[in-house]
Amino acid sequence: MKSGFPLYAAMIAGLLVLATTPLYADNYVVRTAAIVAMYGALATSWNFIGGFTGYPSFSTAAFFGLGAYVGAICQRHGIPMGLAWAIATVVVAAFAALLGGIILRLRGHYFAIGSIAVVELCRLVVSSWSSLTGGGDGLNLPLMAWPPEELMRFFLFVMLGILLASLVATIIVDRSRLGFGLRCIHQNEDAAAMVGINTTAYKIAAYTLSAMFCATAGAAYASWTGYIDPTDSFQIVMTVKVVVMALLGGAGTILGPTLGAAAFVLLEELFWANFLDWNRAILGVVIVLLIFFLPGGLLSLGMRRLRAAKVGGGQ
Amino acid sequence: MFAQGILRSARAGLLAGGVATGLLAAALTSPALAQETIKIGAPLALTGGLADEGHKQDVVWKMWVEKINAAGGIQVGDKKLKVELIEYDYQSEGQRASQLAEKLINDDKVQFLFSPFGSGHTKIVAGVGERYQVPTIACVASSESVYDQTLKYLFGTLSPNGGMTTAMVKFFKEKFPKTKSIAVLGRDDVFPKSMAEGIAKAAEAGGLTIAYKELYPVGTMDHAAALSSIKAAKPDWIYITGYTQDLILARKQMQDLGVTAPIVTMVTGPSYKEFTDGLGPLANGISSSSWWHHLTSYEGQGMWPTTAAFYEDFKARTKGDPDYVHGSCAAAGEVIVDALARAGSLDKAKVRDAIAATDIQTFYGPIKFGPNGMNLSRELPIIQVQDQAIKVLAPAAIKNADMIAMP
Amino acid sequence: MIEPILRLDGVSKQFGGLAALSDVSFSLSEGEVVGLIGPNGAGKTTLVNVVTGNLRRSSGRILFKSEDVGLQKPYQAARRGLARTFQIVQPFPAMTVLENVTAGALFGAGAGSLGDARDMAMQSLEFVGLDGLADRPAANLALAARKRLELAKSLAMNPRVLMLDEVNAGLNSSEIDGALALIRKIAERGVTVLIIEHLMKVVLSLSKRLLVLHHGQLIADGPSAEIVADERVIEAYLGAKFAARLKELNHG
Amino acid sequence: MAIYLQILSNGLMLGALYACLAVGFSLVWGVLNVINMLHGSFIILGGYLTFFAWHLYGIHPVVMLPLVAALMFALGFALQKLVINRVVSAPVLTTLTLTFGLDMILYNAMTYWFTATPRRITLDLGAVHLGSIVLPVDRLVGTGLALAMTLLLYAVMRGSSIGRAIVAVRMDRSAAELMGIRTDRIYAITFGIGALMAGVAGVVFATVFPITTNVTGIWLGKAFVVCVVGGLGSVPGALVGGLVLGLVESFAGHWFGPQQAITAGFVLMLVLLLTRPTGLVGVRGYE
Repeated sequence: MKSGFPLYAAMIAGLLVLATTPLYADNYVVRTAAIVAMYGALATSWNFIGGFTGYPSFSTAAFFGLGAYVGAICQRHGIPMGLAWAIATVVVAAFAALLGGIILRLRGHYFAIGSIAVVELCRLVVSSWSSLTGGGDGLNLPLMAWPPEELMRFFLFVMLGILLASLVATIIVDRSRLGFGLRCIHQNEDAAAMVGINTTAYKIAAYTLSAMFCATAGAAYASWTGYIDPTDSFQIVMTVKVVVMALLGGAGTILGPTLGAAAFVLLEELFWANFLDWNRAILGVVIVLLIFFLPGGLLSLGMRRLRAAKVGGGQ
Repeated sequence: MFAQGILRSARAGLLAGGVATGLLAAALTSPALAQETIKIGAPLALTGGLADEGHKQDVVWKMWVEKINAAGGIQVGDKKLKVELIEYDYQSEGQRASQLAEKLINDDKVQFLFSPFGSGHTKIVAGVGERYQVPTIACVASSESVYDQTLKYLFGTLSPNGGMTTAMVKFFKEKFPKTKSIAVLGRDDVFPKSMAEGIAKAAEAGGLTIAYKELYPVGTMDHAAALSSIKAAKPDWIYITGYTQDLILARKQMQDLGVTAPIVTMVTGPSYKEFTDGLGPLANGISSSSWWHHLTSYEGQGMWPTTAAFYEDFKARTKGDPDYVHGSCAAAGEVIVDALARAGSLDKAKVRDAIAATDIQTFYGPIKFGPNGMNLSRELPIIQVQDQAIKVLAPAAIKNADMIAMP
Repeated sequence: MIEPILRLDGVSKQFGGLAALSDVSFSLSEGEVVGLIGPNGAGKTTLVNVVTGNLRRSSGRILFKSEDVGLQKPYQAARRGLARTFQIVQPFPAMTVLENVTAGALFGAGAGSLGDARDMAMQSLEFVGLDGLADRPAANLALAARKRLELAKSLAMNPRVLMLDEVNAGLNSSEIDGALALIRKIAERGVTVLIIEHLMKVVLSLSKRLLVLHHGQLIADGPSAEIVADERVIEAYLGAKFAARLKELNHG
Repeated sequence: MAIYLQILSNGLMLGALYACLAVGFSLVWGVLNVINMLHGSFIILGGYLTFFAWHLYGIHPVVMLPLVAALMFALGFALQKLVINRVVSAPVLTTLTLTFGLDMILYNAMTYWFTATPRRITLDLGAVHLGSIVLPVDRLVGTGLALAMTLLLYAVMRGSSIGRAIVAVRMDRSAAELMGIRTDRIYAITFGIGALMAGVAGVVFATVFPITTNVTGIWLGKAFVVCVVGGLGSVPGALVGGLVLGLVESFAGHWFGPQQAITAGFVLMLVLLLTRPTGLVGVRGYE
């Protein structure tokens, strides 16, 4: 594909900027880079269902939180960290596939509401299932007794790894039958079925993909902070934030969500540090301005839709 | 094409520039200058669910910092150093709290952390402090589960809340010998839950029967069902835990539904002025326990020689009465002053050891940390609202009223 | 006798208490071009929907190459080679014409790769004469071109049976002539075509056999000439007005 | 038995309040096709206005009702006209995100000005005893007001020309335009009415619940559930949805403990979403 080179170049450059932060910056910057990578992975995941398929999903926080809990519970039962993350990923992916089979029958506003309700239900269930989850007390994870720089670097690379995996998955999906089918569903679901797309299976695949990396990120995040509780793990705010990031960068594009996540996290840092009392309002203003003046996202400004590269080849 | 496109667009260019500058700026801020001040970092919940509590911490810390700087600062070795308090709003989100703790340590180079309100977020911030060996003082975390993680750099000024339950059961049984059963309704959240479980355990040990015991989830806006069940169980003592908004609602609904008992306890309810303000006459008769009360008359070292002196200062500044959050937060500052004086330097390990060896008397009462870093148990005040004012029932030394039954 | 490619056996469809189709039976042989006529609300579109799985039949059997496909989903129908067009065209609006047709080739015909699918799509576009507009967004096409796009998309699916639901509605007469020529070309490729139409002229010029639906019932099935002459059909379905016009046509 | 009657009446009173809080949200969703994330903050804003009028100037909440209603209508009308209308026909992702952003601003402003301290109007009017059932007077009055306002809205929707125009736009926007209805104006009026009803709910709530910005999200969540349960866009739908939710929460709280009360509401909502997306009294074809 002709667009391949600049895409990969931009992607690798971006990842390198994040990956090299330990060389020239302090731990806070490294942490910010890791958070950018984490949210990048979340937004890129959301892109499968929200960007490609056009289903307004707000269940990101449910997958993130469940991933955190499954990972934490595994680790508390003596399962090594890496394996715990893998288990969290698989379990949550399976959960998403089952859930998707149910709620993907809804469309539009109803799907949006249903997917938000999933976050709240997960919180309530986790909170009342105290024997397994500790309920409102939350769960402690084994604190990793590494020097802070090393720990930070480790989790930076973990988050970058998850981001990279989600990006690679995006590129593969984008150029495959699946991605093409998802875009068809986005445009016209009935017509998609009539040309032979198994829309149910495709939507479930997209929903599952959108859950997988969130779960890994959630499990890794739990190991990183060492403590999780239901209110912090299942936040509606987080769910909406991830969607805003993807929109900010450009939903349905490959790098847009990551770019949006980076821009959003950095803006947040800026506001938090400088506007103690009004940071939330300023972020609100940013969202409003984004909707009005940048409806296609940052990438729509300079980059042609990668979509065009897919089938048409050239223009 | 990607790169060209970005460059071609002025707006995108601006943003990309902004992103780069942001990273650079962040990277370049390296205040490696000579240490002129003592920096204390405080991630605070100024918005979100814990905003009220966050603002309390904010008020009292600012008051303390101004006072100590007016007095020339903190004595460290042969120098007097001014104190700089750096606060960020973590929006009551745990993830932001750890992010900001990280920022405070790395970016702002703070030497101490004040942890935010609540046991859950204290755990998160203390975890960060521990990694960097930055002493963290928790002023509003009393669940012992926070301190059992072998965190060497975490110290808490509140006493274990276990002390609040056994003493209370004993005291109430003494005052109301007919008390046979208790109904417990607790919020499913770290501190309120541990208090609910704690009182149930203490009550059972004290020979009471548990007539009802349930937790309600965060976000509950109707207690009618639980209260109707409690009413049917006819307990002698109703014990409800939660945040102020939960307790106001629960009390109001108790009144609405005619649910009452000779003893009604709400934790931490009456410890906060907002509770009595919000309830008005309905607050009368409600008992509670607290870690500190401004009627106590402790004396000691620090900015405020007596409890009364602290009370005067606080009243002059805010026109209101301080509660235990204010007291405990100000005491946290005193811990640092004392430890620095003894350590004589800013060396992390020395300062940490000095804090661990703290044994002082202050307006807030004695502060001496146990092996887990928590202030040692002491007799905690049992309070009750009478005529819409807080009265202290126990301990005997500071008692200013006798216990009454619920009106 | 050769095995029919599509056979309906006592198919009914109820909506609540309303029977949209009752006990419809007929079969189509490979390569046949058949017209399906009937007044508005006769159940023509419902019939197509039931065959392609958009609606589930209430009773009866639908056999495609002797296989009972009564429970199939629309995408399964498409993959089997049961393609259809809609009365109201259903493109993927933000995609190019070529991409639209590629979707048909990729998913309906099961092309091995995107590249293959694109080649097949290009052939389809050439076949319907839209190759010049391949890179246009589908949303920008005029109605006649959009109808052709639907045809191209269906053709790219490599169908065995093609059901054309009012493919000429809204077109002017020269556009209709073009479309007819195209349908003939499709039929020449051996695709079985079921044309659902309002316009008698169109149906008669294409198909030698007619099915007549009336109130959900198949009231006639036979050679066009016979059906047209069938008094029962003329009176029950066509009415006096059309009967007169038909006579003209027969004499002309 | 007595306890069931008590729980039934608790549930019905709670349900009427839920209906009142959700009816405006439902109308906006049904007519504008916008999920208004501001709704919870609108309710709390109405509550604050009532509280401060009472607290600072001793104005009785009943007096504040028309005042708050008028103010909130003006706010809603202006907000729709100036801001939301620009994206009103955009997909749900856009409108939801926009109103979420606006909510962040309003929420922050309220927390800044009023602090998060829970406030309450301490009228405390006592209770009525009906046999063994206790009916708190202020909740009863609140229920009455909530029902009255909801029915008034119903009458307006059915009886006035504006109401009929709103219904027409909800049924078929383009047909309504052909009939000469200015949809932009109807949208602004509808959004204004949505805010107005949120304000009314706020006035009622200020005497019953603690008013604090901490609970905006909780009330918004209730509005979601009520809408889906009852069917959106209609006054009877909100009424049925509210009552059903109130009853379900009350009985679930009694039978399964308070931990399961809210969960039961959400489960009911998900089940209805999947089995009957038009809600209990909804009409097919509007989804």
